[in-house]
This record gives sequence, structure tokens and C-alpha cells, in this order.
Amino acid sequence: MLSEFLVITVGAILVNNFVLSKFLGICPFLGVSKKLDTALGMSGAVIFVMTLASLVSSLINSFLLVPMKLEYLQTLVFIVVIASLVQLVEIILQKLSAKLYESLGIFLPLITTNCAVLGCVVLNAKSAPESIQSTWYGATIYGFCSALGFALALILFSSLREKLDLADVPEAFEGTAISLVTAGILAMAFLGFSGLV
Amino acid sequence: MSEETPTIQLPDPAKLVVSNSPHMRDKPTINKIMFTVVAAMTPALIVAVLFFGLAALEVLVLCTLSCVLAEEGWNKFMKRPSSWKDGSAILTGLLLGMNLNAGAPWWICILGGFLAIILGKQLYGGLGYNPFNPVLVARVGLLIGFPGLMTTWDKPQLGVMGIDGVTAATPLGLAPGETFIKDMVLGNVGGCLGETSVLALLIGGAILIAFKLIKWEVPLMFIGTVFAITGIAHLVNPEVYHSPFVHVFSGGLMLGAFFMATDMVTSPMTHKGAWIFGFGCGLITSLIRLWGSYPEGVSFAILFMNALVPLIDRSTIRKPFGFTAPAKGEA
Amino acid sequence: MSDKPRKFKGGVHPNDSKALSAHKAIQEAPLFDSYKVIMHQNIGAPPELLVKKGDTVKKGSLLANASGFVSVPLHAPTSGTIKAIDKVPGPTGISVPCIEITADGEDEWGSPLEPIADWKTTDAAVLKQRIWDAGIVGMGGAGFPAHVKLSPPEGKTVDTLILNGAECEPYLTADHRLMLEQAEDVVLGAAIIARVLGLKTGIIGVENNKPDAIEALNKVASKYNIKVQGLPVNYPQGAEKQLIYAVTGREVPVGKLPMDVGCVVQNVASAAAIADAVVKGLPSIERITTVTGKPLVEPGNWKFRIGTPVTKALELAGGITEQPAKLLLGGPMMGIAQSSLNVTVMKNTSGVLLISQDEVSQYTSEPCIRCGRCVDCCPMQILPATISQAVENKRFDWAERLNVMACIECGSCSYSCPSHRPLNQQFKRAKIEIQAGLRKKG
Amino acid sequence: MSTAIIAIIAVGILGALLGVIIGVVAKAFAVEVDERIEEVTELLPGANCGGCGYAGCADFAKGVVSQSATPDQCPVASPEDVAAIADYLGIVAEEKDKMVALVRCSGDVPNTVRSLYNGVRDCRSAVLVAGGAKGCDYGCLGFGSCAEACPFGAIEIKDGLAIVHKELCVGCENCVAACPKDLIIMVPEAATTHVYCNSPEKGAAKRAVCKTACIACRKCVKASGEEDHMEIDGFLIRTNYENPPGPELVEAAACPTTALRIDTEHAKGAYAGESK
Repeated sequence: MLSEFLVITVGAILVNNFVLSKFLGICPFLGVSKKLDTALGMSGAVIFVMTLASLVSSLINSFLLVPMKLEYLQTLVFIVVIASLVQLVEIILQKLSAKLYESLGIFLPLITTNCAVLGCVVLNAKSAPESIQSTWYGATIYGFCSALGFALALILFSSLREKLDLADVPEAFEGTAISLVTAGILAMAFLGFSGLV
Repeated sequence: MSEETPTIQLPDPAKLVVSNSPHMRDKPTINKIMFTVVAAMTPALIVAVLFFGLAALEVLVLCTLSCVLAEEGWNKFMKRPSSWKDGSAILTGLLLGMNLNAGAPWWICILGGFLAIILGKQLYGGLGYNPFNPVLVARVGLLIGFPGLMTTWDKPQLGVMGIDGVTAATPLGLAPGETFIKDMVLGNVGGCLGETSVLALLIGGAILIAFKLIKWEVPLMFIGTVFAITGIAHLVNPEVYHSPFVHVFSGGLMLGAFFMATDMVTSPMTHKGAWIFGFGCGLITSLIRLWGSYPEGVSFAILFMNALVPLIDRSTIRKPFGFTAPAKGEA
Repeated sequence: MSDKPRKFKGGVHPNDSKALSAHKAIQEAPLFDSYKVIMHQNIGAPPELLVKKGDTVKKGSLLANASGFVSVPLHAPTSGTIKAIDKVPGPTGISVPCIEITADGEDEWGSPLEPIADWKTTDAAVLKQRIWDAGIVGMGGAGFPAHVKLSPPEGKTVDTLILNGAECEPYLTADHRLMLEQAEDVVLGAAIIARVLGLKTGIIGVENNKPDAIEALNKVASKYNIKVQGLPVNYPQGAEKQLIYAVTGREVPVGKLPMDVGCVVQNVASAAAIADAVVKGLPSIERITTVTGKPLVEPGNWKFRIGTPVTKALELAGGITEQPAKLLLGGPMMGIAQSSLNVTVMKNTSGVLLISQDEVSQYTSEPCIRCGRCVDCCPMQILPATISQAVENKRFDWAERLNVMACIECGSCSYSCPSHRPLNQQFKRAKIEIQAGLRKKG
Repeated sequence: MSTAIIAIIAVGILGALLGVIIGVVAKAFAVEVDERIEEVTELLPGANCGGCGYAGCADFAKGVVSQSATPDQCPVASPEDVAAIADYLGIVAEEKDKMVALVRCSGDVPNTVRSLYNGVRDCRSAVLVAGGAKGCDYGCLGFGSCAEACPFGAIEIKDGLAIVHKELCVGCENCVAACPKDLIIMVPEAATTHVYCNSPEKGAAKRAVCKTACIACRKCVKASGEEDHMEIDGFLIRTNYENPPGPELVEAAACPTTALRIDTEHAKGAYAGESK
């Protein structure tokens, strides 16, 4: 049991990092990583949405879709759930922290279509029935840890990009180009964790 | 005094340079620093050539040449001033050579040199701006691209000039129990050129620390952490895990701890940061060595910690002399 | 207070080159034909001009009067006529108004100040007024009016007087020779300042590379109940905050004055001038200045009148043997490079220095390799390399957050940088921009 | 068939439930947004130059809507833009003359004494060292802090002298604040003839360091006759921008140092300075 949790957490954060080894959620990874502050905000939002979406979707999946044999509706229903959750986060954020809301800009609604969130939820639903991931708490932990992995990559990357801002990068490589190069090297570094679990 | 007056010369004001203080500069330049590091590496280079023969020399020369060529080619192409004389490309080349094995084909050396200089350094704007250690970018890139070539090691043959394809496993790849620490200290083990002689590397490290070119906290914490973690693992289960001495004296740990983790550009600037950096490198190295699928984790660990450096730097901003908390609010 | 001085963190050890002039006794400079006395020689408000073109003045008579509390009067260096109220390049390179006096050669005395024979029984306020009237400023470099430092505002108590004889700047030996040859004056000045502050004693801090000066001071110090403290040789040992830490172990908070930790720091040259002003009634019209540098024929230490043209000083030193790269007023670490020979000796000119071509070539700035040498040597414990990057990208808000305002501009970081980055200049810029930003905010 | 119905009902209920929750939360956390701000931002040029004194166009739009600023404070907006914004907000726009920047110095490298300078290549830093390493205390340092501050690329550094290309200048005044020597002023676009000197020193002192300084010979004042085109300010003549002279004055005055210049010709580098 405990080791299984360990596998989920370490696996989701380091080994099978959503961004750097599954290559999911690249859009916000590149888009919101210009500044560490926004990256932190985005990480918070993603952690919140991903954990909640995992929980809600897992519940809906095991208590609604599976008993009613509606598994073929999974993708559809999950998207609706994620979209509504994002909507909620957006409304609340706008009220509570207008500054963060403005700096996240278009990327907040984009979490809706963030493949990392959907990917996580679908992975939960598709996991073997006997694995811990198929239970609602296992799914929640997996969602939370995947989001942590996403946050880790995002924060590392944004601090690197802040540093790159001060660098004398050749004009042709300025901006996204050098960011992608950096992301590639970062992914290489994460590859070292393979086989840990 | 009056009769002297005509002969007294005064400065020509038009030739005076104005600049901001200070008007004195300390002696070290980038160039001198780089070549001191090369000098510190010389013992290890000599041992490598002694053990692996001409093939090692060939690898080192090829790597250095390709790095210098890549640097100059890029400078020409980008119309930047020539920069190989600052010694950084030469150092990168030698370090890269130390990270390859003696039987590495020529094209691996050339490819590695270009990867290191172009991808690892020049794309970021050259010396001083690269967030990752160029040597490790090249090494990890090659390791992922050509895992077979990069993990077959030639057996060192003292005095034999030339290699005839005798291969040996790195100590970390052997089953626990088969320890041969004396060989490892001297360098009579398989591995990359720079992974062999602990003694030579230690001499180099001592030179670097003596000249204050590296922060001693990094190698100390790096090696210390590896020793501690692998020691605990060994105590828990000596059947599965190597003794900590094997871990410390083998693989690229010494090379990494003294020559690569301490790379000025890609390590933290403060001493506090150096403690954290060294600890992180040690932790990840141990994790990968003990449980990962790669036998060696030093490169990955340093590369990963390189990515953490901006965050470490940010969180270790020290308080200035006479700093008082602004909340105090005295009259 | 322990007797062992503390060593502040950081610092550098540049080649001090003091041997050029350290053994040369102080010589009295001859009377020159004309003097150009710069009007504004103190930090704070410029004094009010009292003379006009064609007036005759006597040695020591008032040329200008203090225009406020943070302002000091100015006295004529010799007798003669006012030739013009002209402009000369000031110490920062910008032309500033000056009073040009043509000496009549008589050097006739005419100071309004009477000697105060028995200073030990004289009221502290009278002594302080005398220091003000004599126009004494901090002669170590900044030129801060001495009397202001001796007037702690209400609510602040001063319990320690420190005299700065560290002379940590390479090349300069003026204070060294002063302490050696006029030890009594220095100690007497210290005793007078202590009396003004209501203290029993004072401490003279001297770097250990001047053992003869320490010995000379020790011989007379006990007579006036003054202590002499040897200090480790480390640049910038003579910076106020580092000196206070070395002597007392107190840290002056960022943005605060020595007074906030109960200390008053005066330069030894100022102390000697104060002694002269009180006991001899001599206003601040002369000072000891080191004229040195490898290109000079005969470097040495001279007692110059204020307003002596630098060309005359260089002639006294025998002129040059080769074209120097730089002409500096002050020491090589914090002195200011001049582009003109028309500058003059001021109250705070501790040195006239020529730097040869091989000592300083025209360095080009290279990218930072993050070696951390500047971080190690910064006596204020800030992060020069990081701040430099912020300034280069015009991120003065970052620079402020990284405590650039704590910088004392000692130049240790630029000195030690292997990439020859103009760190010090960048920090000066940042400080000015941040202050301008604060003013804008109101 | 029944599965389809179940599916529709299930998803329908789910959707309705989520809809209700969002509706309730949206009501509870409602934030009011003034649409007009966005509209005005759209109408502004979007240069984000800060010439209006606000932090970018969106901030300025906020100011305009809250009536703490008037639309014509935007230096970049054309009169039509200003009119459009005023029209949208229902306020009256004021007409104003377009102003352009002028660097009041003609001391380029061949014409002025400069000392060797080693340090940060930036005026605001250079001025900290010996006042900028230039013979003239008042002249252009030529390191291009103004050019860097100009978001429109209207300032060029030619031979160590900043030159404004009037046709590109929109009058945002960013350069005025950037110059450590306070050399840059805003002048009406219509004015063509300027005195390219700002040194209040005596003629002889200026001449010693600069071949193109205004030596206050007053030829231009005389040439303009009764018209009062030029003002005397100590040892310096200035153009009277209330009543600026036309380009013909340059020829009529025959300025001996060519400090009096026509701006477009100056930008082309047509003046050589006093030959000495």
C-alpha cells in the first residue's frame, strides 16, 4: 500500500513528469513561464484544478459512468467537469486577486483545454481496476502529484527563463526558440530519474 | 627649482583616460582562471593517458579541437569577436574528453564538442550566460542518443599504448562485494577517462580549492551526501548495495564534484547556495545510483541542479552588512 | 570592548605601492604666484561669497561665509588680491566657481581667529564654534563639515570617538606621515574632539602596515588619554562602517549614520587641523597631500595651501618620466580621474596620483562568469554580480531589492572582477536612479 | 435506445448541476468592469511609451475614463484619434500643436574636444565619471541614452552626437528625461531653425572646446531685425519658440560657428562647423 503510494507520487512528480517526459501541457509550460510570479500563480491554479478534477471525475466515473455503463462518455463528461471547474477558479480568482488574474490572462481559460488535466483524469479512469489509482483517493493523490510535477517543471523553467532574459542570446534564438532548447535540456536532466520506480 | 623648470615634463591632458574608480584591477582574468583549471586537471589527464594509452590522447585532442573549432566557427558565423583564447572552450573540450571513454569513435568526440559549445553555450549567448554546464549537456545528450557506445568501457592497460577492444565494466556495474578500492584510488579501473584515478582528481581538486577557484562547499557536500546516503543503504542491505567507499571512489563522482559541479557559470554564487547545491547533487546522484535505471547519476544530478541554480540564487540573497529588519521602525 | 580588532567580512588586498612616498618627510610647499580656491569644498550648501574682484585679502581672512548649518566658511590661503571669480574644473570634472588669488608674496597674516590657549577649560560649545569658524571638513575624502558630525541631534548619544588613520587606499601616505611627524597634533585634536563630545577618551584606528606611526602615536597618546588601535590590513578598512565594526563590533544599519550606533568618526588629518584651529587659531587653509605615482620623478608628501594648482604640485614632484594613463585626485580605489590639469588641491584632496600606462590599460568589459569573487570581497555583503546584471538590464527595482543602496562604492568588486566589469559605476548609476525615483514619488 | 436516453439524462443533470453552481458562484464573486476602459484602450495608439505619464496605454485609458486625464495628453495619438476618443466619451477635445524633440548640441566628434573614456557606454553612467569625459560640460555625450529611450527610433547617434529625426518623432518626451545633461527640449514641429548649443559659458571658453558652439555674436539677432525671432540668454542665443524664425534666417545670419542650423539639414549632417 505505502509503496504503491510512493510509486504514484515519485512517479508522477519526477519520473513520469507530465511536462518533461509525457510532453503534456506544453502550451502553458511555454506560455506562462516568462516570470516566476505568474508561474507560481499558474502552478497554484493547475494544482487546484487538477486535484479537484481528478477527485470529481473519479467520483463521477466510478459512481455514475461505470455503473450506468456509460464509459464511452468519459472524455465528454470529463471535459465538461474540467471546464466548469476552471470557470469557477476564474470567477473566484478575479474577485480575490485581480493582479494574478490579469497576469494569468488567457492561460487560465486555457487550463480547460490543457491536455495535462484531461490526460491526468483519463489516465486515472483508464488505470487497472485493482490499482490504487482507480480509487477516488488514489486518483486524487495522482492528480495532485501530477500537478506538483507540472508545477515543479514550470517553476524551474520560469526561473531559468528569467535568467535567460538577462542573457545575450543570438537574435535568431531569442524567445521561444531558446526556451524550447532549454526545455529539451531540462527534459534530458529529468530522464536521469527513469527507472526510479 | 627655477633652473629645473624647463626640463620638468607634465602629463598631456589629451591623453588622460577618464574612468570610474577603482583605477586598479586585480590580476586574474578569465583567461588566467581557465588555464589554472586546466593546469589543475593535468594530473588526471596524465593518468588517463598512462592508463588508456594513445587512444585516450586521441579522444582528448579530438574533443578539444572540436570545441575550439565549434567556438571559432560560431564566432565567425555570428560575426562575434574571437573567444577561444579565453580558454573556456579548451577547458570544455578537455572535460568532455574526460567524460568519454578511450574507445569512443572519433565522430562521438566531434559531435560532443559541437553539442557542448553550440547547444550548451553559444546558443545562450556565450560564456557566462549558459544555465547548464556545456560538458554535461553534451555528455547527457550523447548518453541518451548512443547509450551503447557511451556505456561500454575499455579496460585500462597500464603501459600498453593502444587499445585492442578489451572492455570492462565500471565498478558500479559489478555485483556488490567485489570491491577493489586500491585500484579505484589509483585509477586502474574501467570507465571514462576522468572516472579512473581518484588520486589525480583529488590533487586537481586541492589545487582548485587552494587557488580559490571553486567553492569547497560544493565537492564536500556532494561527496559527503553520496557517502552518507549510500552508507545508510549499505548498512540496511549490504547484499544489494555497494559499500559507500565504492560509491565515493568510483564513477564520475570525483570528476563531477571537483570539476563539473563547481563550474562557476552554472553553480550558485553564494556560499550558502553552494551548500544547498552540493547537497542536491549528492542526493540525486545517490537516488539514481541506488534505484535508477542508469548506473551513473552524477551527470544527471548536476544537470538537474543547474536548473535549480536560479531558484537557489534567489533564495540565498544574503543580508547586507548592518541589515536591520525594515519593520523595526526606529526614530 | 575587546582590544583585539574585529575583521570585517570581505575586502581585498591590492598592491599598496606606498613605498613610493612613505619614507618621504612632509615638505612645506613654497608660496606660489596664484591660487584658485574652489568655492564649494564641503558637502552641503556652498558658502556665501564675501569678496569681489580686485579686493585685497590677507592670509587666513574670510573669503566666504557659511550659508547654513551644513556649510563651512572659506579662508584665503595667502595674502594678495582677488584676480577673478572664475571657473575651474572641479573634482568631478564639471566646471565650478573658484576664487583666483594673485599672491603678493608677503604672506601677511590676517586671520580673524584668536588662539584658544586653554582648551581644557573652554566650553565645548565655544570649541565647536571654533571648529566651524575654521572651516574644517572631513579631510579624508568626503568633505563633510566637521562641526556637523560633532553635533548629535537630540535623542542620540555618542559614546565613542574614533579617529580614522587606517589610510587603506593604496599609494596614499599623507595620513601616515602626518601621524608619524605630527603625532602630538593628531592626539591633541582627538582630545579636543572628545571634549566637544563630552567624552573622556577616543580611539585612533591605524592599519598595522604603519607600525612606526602607531609607535609615534602611542608615545604621546597616554598624555591625552587617547588609545591607539592597530587594525588588520584589509581594504576598505578605512570605510566608516567597517572601521566602526573593527573597533567596536557595532554594525551601522543600512542607510544610517555612525551616530546611530553612538560613534563619531573623524579623519586624523581633520583632527590635526582641529588642533591647529583651536590652539593656533589657524583656519583650514592647508593640508598634507601625497603626490605620487610611478610616472613621477620624485613622489612625496607636501603641505599645500588650499587652492594650489595641481600642475604646481606635479612640478614639485619633479614632473613625469612617461605619459601617465590617468590623473587622479584621491587614491586609486575611490579617487576621481581627471581630464584636465587645471584642477586644484582642495580641503579633501588626500592625494594627487598619476597611474602609469602599464598599471591600467583600457579594459573592456566581458560577460560575468559568476565566479563570485565580488561576492566574496564585498565588505557590505551584497551581491555585486547579480546587481550588475539587473542594472545592465535597467531593472533598478531589482537592484534596489538586492540592497544596492547599501553599497559604499569602495570599488572592491570592480577591483577583483576577472571580467573587468564596471560594477562600481553601475552601482553609482543605480543609486542615483533609485534616489531620483524616490524623489519623484515624493 | 434506453442507453441513449440514460446518457442524455445523466449528462443533462450533470450539466445543469454544474451550471447552477457556476451561476451561484458567479453571482457571489461578481466583479464590475468598466467596458469603456477597454474601448478607449482600443482607440489609443498602443505604443505603451509612457509619454502621457501613465504606465502604458491601458492605464492611461483608465485615467481618461475616470476623467483624471484628457485624451490629448497622449503625445502619440493623432488629432483624429484624440477626437475619436473624446467623441466616444462625450467630452470636448482640445487642439494642440504637435511638439518634437530637439537635442540642443552640435558637438560631434570632429568638432569637440573629448577625453578618452573607459566605462559603461551609456550617458547616464558616463556622466558620473568626470562629468562625461567631454571638453564641454553641457554637450551631448553621444552614448545614446536618449536613442535607447525612444520607442520610435527617432534618435540617431552620428559621430557621437544625438540627432533627432523629426519626421519619426511623435513627441512622447521619453528622451527628455533620459538625457543627463538636460539637452533635449520639446519644440513646435513647425519650427525649423534652432540654435544647436546649450552652453552658458563665455564665448572664449566654449570656443576652446567646441568648434560649433554659439558664441553669442548676435548676428542672427541682428538678421532677424524687428521680428524678435531670437532671444539673448547670457552668453547664448536661443530661438524664440513663440515666434520661431524660418529657414531663411540661417543664410541671412551667416552664423560663424554654424550653431544656427535648419533641423532637416542638421539631420543630414550638412554642417561642418567653424574651420579653424
